[in-house]
Amino acid sequence: MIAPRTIRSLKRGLSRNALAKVGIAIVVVVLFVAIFAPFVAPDRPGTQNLNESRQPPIGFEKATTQEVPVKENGSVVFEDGQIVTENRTVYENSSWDHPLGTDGNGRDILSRLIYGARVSLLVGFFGTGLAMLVGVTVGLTAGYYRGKVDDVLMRSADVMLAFPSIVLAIALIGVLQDALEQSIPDPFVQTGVAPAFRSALGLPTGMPESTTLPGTIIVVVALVNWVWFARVARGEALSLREESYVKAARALGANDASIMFRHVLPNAITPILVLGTIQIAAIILLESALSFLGFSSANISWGFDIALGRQYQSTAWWISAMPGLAIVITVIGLNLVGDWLRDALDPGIEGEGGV
Amino acid sequence: MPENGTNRRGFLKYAGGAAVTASLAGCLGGGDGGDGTDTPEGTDTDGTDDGGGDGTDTDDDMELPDFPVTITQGNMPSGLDPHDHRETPTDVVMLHVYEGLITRDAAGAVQPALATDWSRVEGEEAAQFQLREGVTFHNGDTLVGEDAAHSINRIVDEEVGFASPQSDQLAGVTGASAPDETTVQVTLDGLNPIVFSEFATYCDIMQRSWVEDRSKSEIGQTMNGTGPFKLDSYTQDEQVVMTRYEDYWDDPAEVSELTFTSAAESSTRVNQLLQGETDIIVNVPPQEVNRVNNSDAGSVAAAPSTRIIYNAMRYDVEPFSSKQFRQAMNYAIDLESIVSNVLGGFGTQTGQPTLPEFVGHNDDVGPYSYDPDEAERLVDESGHAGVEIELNTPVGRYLKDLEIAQAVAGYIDELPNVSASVNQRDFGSLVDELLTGNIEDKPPWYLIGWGEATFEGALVMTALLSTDGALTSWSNDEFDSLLETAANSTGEERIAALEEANALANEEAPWIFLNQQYSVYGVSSRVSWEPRSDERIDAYAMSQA
Amino acid sequence: MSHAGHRDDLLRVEDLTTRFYTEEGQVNAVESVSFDVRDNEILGIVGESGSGKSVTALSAIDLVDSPGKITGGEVWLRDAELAGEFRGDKPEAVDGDFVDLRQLPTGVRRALRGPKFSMIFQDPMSSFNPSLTVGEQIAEAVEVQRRASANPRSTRSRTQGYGLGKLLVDSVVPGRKYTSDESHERAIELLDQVGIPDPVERADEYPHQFSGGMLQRAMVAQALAGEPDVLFADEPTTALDVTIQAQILDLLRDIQQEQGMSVVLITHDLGVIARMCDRVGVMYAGEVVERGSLEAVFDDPTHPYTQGLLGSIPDVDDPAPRLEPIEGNVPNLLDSEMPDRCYFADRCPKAMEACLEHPEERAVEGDRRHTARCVLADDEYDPERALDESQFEGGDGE
Amino acid sequence: MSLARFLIKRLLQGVFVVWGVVTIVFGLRVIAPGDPANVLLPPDVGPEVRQQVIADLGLDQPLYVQYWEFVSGIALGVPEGLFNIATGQPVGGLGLGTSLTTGTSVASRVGRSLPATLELAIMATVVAVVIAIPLGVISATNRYSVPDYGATLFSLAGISTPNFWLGVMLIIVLAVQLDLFPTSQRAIGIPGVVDLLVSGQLVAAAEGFRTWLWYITLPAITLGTYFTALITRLTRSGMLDELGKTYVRASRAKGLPDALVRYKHVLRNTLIPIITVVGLQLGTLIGGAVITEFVFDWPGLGQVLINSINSRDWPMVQGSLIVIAVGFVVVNIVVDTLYTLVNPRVGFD
Amino acid sequence: MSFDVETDEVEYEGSLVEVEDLEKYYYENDTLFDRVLGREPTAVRAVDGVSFEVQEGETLGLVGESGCGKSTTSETLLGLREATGGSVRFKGRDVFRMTGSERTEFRQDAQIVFQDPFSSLDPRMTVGEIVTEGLRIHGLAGGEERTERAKDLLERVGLSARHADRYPHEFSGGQRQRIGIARALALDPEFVVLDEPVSALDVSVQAQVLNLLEDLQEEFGLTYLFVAHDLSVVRHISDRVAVMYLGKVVETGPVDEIFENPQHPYTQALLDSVPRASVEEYGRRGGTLEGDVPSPRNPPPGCRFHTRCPHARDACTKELPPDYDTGERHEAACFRVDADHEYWESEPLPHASETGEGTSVGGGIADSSD
Repeated sequence: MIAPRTIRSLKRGLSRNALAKVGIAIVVVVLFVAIFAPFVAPDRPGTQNLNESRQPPIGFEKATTQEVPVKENGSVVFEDGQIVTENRTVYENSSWDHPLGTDGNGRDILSRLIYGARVSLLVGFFGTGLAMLVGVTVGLTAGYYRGKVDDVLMRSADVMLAFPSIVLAIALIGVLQDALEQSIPDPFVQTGVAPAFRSALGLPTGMPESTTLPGTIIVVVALVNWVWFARVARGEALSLREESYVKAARALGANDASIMFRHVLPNAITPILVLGTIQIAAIILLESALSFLGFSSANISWGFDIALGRQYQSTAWWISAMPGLAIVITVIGLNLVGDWLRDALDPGIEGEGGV
Repeated sequence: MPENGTNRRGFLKYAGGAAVTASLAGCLGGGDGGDGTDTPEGTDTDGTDDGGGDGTDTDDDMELPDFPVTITQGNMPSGLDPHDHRETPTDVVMLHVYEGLITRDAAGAVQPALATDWSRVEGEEAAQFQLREGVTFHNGDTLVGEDAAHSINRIVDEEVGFASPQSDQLAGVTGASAPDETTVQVTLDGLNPIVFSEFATYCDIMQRSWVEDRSKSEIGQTMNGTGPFKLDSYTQDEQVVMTRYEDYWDDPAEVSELTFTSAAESSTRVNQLLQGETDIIVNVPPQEVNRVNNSDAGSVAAAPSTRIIYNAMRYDVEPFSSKQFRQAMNYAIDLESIVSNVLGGFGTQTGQPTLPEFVGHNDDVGPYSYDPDEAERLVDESGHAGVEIELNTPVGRYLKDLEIAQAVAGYIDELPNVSASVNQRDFGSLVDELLTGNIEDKPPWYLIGWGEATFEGALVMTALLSTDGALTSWSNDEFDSLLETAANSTGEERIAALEEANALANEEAPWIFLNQQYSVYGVSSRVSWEPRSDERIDAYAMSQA
Repeated sequence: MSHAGHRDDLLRVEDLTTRFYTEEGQVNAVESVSFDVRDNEILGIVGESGSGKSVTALSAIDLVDSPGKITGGEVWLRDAELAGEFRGDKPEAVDGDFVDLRQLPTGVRRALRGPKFSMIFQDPMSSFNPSLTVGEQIAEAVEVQRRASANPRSTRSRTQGYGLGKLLVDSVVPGRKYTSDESHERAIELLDQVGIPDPVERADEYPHQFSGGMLQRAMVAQALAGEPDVLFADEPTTALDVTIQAQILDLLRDIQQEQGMSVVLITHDLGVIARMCDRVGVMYAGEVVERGSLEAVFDDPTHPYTQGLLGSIPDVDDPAPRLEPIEGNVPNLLDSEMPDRCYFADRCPKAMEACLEHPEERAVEGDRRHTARCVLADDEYDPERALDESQFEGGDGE
Repeated sequence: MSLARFLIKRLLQGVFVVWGVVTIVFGLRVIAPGDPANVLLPPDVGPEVRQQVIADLGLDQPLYVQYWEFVSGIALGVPEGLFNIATGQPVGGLGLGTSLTTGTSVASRVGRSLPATLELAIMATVVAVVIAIPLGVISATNRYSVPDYGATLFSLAGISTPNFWLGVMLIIVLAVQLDLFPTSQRAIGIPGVVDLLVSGQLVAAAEGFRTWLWYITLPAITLGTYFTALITRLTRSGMLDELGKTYVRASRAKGLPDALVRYKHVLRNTLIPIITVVGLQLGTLIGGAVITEFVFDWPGLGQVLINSINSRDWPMVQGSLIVIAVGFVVVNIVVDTLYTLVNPRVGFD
Repeated sequence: MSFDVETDEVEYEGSLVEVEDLEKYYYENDTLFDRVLGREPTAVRAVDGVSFEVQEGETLGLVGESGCGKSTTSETLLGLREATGGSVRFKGRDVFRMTGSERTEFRQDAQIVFQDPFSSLDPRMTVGEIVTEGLRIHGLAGGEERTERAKDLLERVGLSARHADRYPHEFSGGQRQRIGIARALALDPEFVVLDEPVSALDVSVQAQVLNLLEDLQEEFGLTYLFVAHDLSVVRHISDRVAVMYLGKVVETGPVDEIFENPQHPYTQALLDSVPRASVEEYGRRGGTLEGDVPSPRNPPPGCRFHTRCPHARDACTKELPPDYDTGERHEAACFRVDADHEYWESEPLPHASETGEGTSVGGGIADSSD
């Protein structure tokens, strides 16, 4: 249902906007990496190697002399209640096995980022989709029927807006717990394509057979963010219902449902999709914040890995830094695409939505 | 205290019938928040004689030094009512102001405190305490028997006070009365063999009139005890400031001003220590130990605690109903590497439910070895190959709990025929499930830590592994009967039964045996202090370095 | 090009060309347009939408914004003082009392807006700043002229000593304002002059509190603040109802006569032209296709477009049974789609083979005061030489 | 419509929203799993004690009674909150009840943490406005210049960076590595400084202020960055929009200098709609404050909320939610009023 | 206008469309909170008791300035807006009380063409879909047949059949208006409301569309209600004319009567104001009316026009003038028509030369949102 004119203005927007190309490239790369994670990840995201923990990324190798506890049988030794220590040269080696280093359990950060992209994007897309579904339904209904329906629906939206989204999300997670967690099988692994590919290249095999879909988070971010869609959809419906072609359809005898689906929704879709792009970014940020605060049930998530890295902030900065960079780059990409769509299609929704 | 300077050297194998019922929060490790843990101290090391400040023998006439100390825990006290909490951080604050009738030393031995003498009343189901004379509350009033009796009643009798969360800590105590100014008589509901052990752990004494003049919430905001420090100011969730109580019945403390603050984030605490903003911090994470030790600001002091970290596997659900599978889980993990790398050496590997310092530990039973091939074989043998399992773990309650859980799941996931993942849980909801008393409510596989301040292995096993245990995940007739035997016997026989039970537990592997947790403190170089064994940071025992 | 025009010429625009560089491509909005404005007259420029009439006005007073750009032409203004000033520095920009504004520095050009030129726009509501009072906005226009006459040099700088810092100081320090009380009083006078009742009160009202007609009056008042020599009125009544339109047209005429100024009236409405204008230029596709006196253009239209335009209008006094419209649609002005031939040829009922060549402006039957860009200016339509459809290369017109 | 009527109408709407908020918050507790008695009670108490506690909490009442008590408690500030644990002691103030974990008044707890959050939010807003508006103006008026590209990139990065990560990175670089700022926590705030000033202790006040600033710098930057980026963006695009309007051309036609047009006309009209966007986005700011407080261990409402959710202290959760939402509603009323006052286009309708 | 329509339900005879006392009020300040505050909602009297009839085969021109309610009238009489009072009878049946099947029939019989050629076509539908939408809604033709019909219709309105697959934005304003006309014709209606169908078009294109409309009327025997503000267009196309001012019809009559013998001062002023495109027009002053149209929120009492009327007298402020017959089917609502009216005795209003009257809220800016 994309009008050729829309495509033309999109192309035009792209040709004069170098940043939009960067944004599309970022989104494409992140999508590719997330979808084909079992092929591109250098290592299994969960594979630990406690002896290789906290390896720095390439380019950050160093050796320092440190006072470290002496260990026997893996445990520290006490002498007169004091820990026995010795001065030792500590090597922080990096290796191409772990180009972005390893985390506290010796897991490959790059592989975790790649699998983390899956969670972020799944939540981003499904959460946005759900929010869109709810918000657009409510918004179109309110805007089309106006009057009391509008009053009731929009006043409820006001109430939702009275909660900062992260606050409401936290409260809702407190209520829902992780009741809605889903495990999605990874088709590439299940069908054996990815393992065959990996063993052919000599990469470690045994990639996870499924991805955890944090259903609670998806529902919660949708419950928190539908309002933005409702506002935009309502605004569109309010103005579209006054368009002459809608009146003409009514004069031809079309009923409300048919007008909504044939005329109002298709013409409201552009701003909704533009908002959707921006909302994916916002929801990815929200998801990462919730994971960071420990409210997500996903095992691998950028926000969660940042939180894991915090305790190493004085010794292994990269554990926190890398997932954050992944978020920033992905969100920048999505925002650039959103800007491009908005500039090209001019739906006039500046300043809607947000984290 | 000088009257009963006890031997604090060595680790007392305390074998009495002390059965301090585990507290919910204290034992599962509640109340510490953040990544911190709530690590009781265990003095397996030789404590020094002046641990309690009793060794300083200060002259009363001596000018008292100006020596302010700040202690930073993971959490602030939930309130200041000594009878209305179940958390270690709150207890640590309380013990400086309120005292019990009797107390424990670092090794767990019962010592006199406000009572100088205690005994059972012959022929009656009662016990009697003789109060120390000349003890004054911080408001200047003298301690009398009525105060102590009221305090006991306030805990055990809902009518007198409120539904104190500590009432079960004085289980078997039905009430108290004060026959005279210096005597307190406690009535029991039977021949309670552990009554003094109970009183040595809980039962802070408050002034009756002071309590009765105040509302519940006022009591939660201010303090009036007999301890070596008196409250100066309290800002909820921010800080508690105390000053030395110069009329303390014992020598006044060397510490002149004592401030409690909190920082949930371990690195925050370390930074505060290094920047000289605080003097004692709890739970230094292993990766920060070097940073502390390499600095001039302070050093790390550590002690094994009485807490054991384990993974329970519910015996009534597949695949954990299979002994082979449970054993396989133990073989699958490289516990030594976990202790060494994840915990930075701050932990001891375990292979049985009883810690080495505890009564009933079987010295012949060691940890499982790391043998992934054997594990794979056993999984195949169990018939559960290909199973997917999920480890439920709290986050930030125990030292590196999540990292341990991830490491465990990571190792098991390495097995070609098992896949494992970690499910982070909100501590509150996890504990809810564990505490329903109904095994079906528990998750099939979870990580939890259990602290037992009594050094009594039997209590650990009864609570966690016996068929009727409050938090059990296992049921084994042979094991139950061994515990039964131990409960009805004493001495060598009892110990033998317990050791046998431990061996059986090792063989049957109801848990994945993990580590004994260590308490790791950061201590400023201006403070001289030894970690104690009983979760307590006792500022009275601190001196200027 | 000879500059010898009419002796009353005040402004002579010659070959003015303006292009817009849009995403669709280059738009030839104004294509080599020439016209002259005489003292104390109303010149009409008429054309359909997209004919380039508004851009022509904007180009003449140098108000074309990006992506538009004036790419050629000369704008000669009669101003002895300026001519004297630049005769030494820029002799090529001076011709007698006339100066070519296009060759003068930007600062000078801008300084002419107000005292020499002024402009009123189609939609008064969007032409006023919605968040300032009408009086304040008119007073600003007065103030800037007062300051200009007090210090002519500074008016030619970019900021005229006015920046963010000054704005902050003015808004923070009490009693400091850009506009003086004198300017405010003058603004009220102006409002009174354009027939706004209660000018003292209305000066303190905001644009949204005015009706469209009143606001257009205020717009006229604002345009008069600098006592301009030439007032460009761009569709000043299009947004108004017919009874209000009549009021504004009367006002414009009164003001023009009182002030003795010249007005360039741009409109699509031939009736408005007929009522107001002494001379007329008809624009089509960016060009002036015909110009001359009102009588010459209305009674003796030469260009088939002018003829068609006049034939398309239903007459309110005489309902003709059938209108005679111009077939086809108004072309867009994309450079890539502009043919080399006469732009009107594909709609023209009298197109001839000669029209395949783009026509120059020609005097109609030798009368230099009546010109048309059409071969018919000095030729007769001959069906023998008519263009047939096949000679247009793909001119679909849709 | 007069200002008073406008305010009354707006307040009525606010009351309605607050009622909705209270209802949602009540609903959250109702559908929340887990038994509040579990939070209060040790595991081994008998069923009769448990029943008693449940009765004391009012949880055995029909839902509508609970709802009524909850709402009326908040509306009328009745002395006995719904969650009145066994003390029988009245809890004054707002009827937000009593904490399950500490037994103290939720209202006072929440009230005490409010200043810390406000302080942080206000500082962040000040930082944002002071930086963003000049940046946006420079960017818009010098299009395609180096400062414009710089500001555009900054604002893009700013709205794309999760503030918790920014906070962690600031701590790692500025606090841990360079040791320029404390890693976390709050110094006694401005009120303390004011106290010192009032008592005439100028040196101490200056020192107090320095310490306060030292502590608040990183959290304020962390919280303010998104906002700064957003306002920069809005200012830039708003100015560009506004510059294309007819009145700008009309102003130039009447001879006004560019600078006057740009600052007196355009900037003013740009900032007016930004006020409403900023008002809407204050929710983001408050939400951001929750995370920032978590990262910096800042003793504000966010900490109370997160801690109480973790400890399942529902009265506290409810109390902090209500206070946050009400605060947001109040701020929005203020912003709306301000908008109406500075924008002559809209009357108080 | 004095109607002699029987109040009884009659068989359809006489006029095709009969509008009687049609009212459309909008209410402002009507939210819940306003009611809580006890505030009276403000009624905007867009259409305030309008009566006229359209006879089969004729074109009735409905003319007036912006905001007079002419477009609202046309949309309300088609049931596109809910009337707040009065009735509309189409073929004798009350439009507002139609049964389902009657309504379906009405929807086929009565159509509308809108002013704005850009907003009247759904940009996401092809021209073919747009034109045949009515057929689809009423299930009147299958896929193939519809396509054929679309092509026929397009050719009939002067477009090409190959345009059916294109989108509206590919067309110019005039062509789009033709598409809108084709859509209205698809259901073979009897009555078409033309709501300012040419006011957005350039004059050269406007003439094409007017010619087309005339051709179609002849070919299909259509009845038109032609709404416009442009008097010359109305004169050109109408058989009869109704002039509206501020929600009321002030004068109706045959087109030549209205234009050559206007009775109402407003009609006279309108005609005076129109600039004629001829040389004789030069220098003529047309501003006979002072001031602005008052706001429909607060219409003046008595004759709505008295605030601007050059002949207004005290009597005009007291009473609303009825419709006076002034000739054959020519009616005007002005006391001046009645030579015996007390109007002639009352004092002229002191309009003086003052404009404004402080009731300038409504304004004269042409907005089509009435």
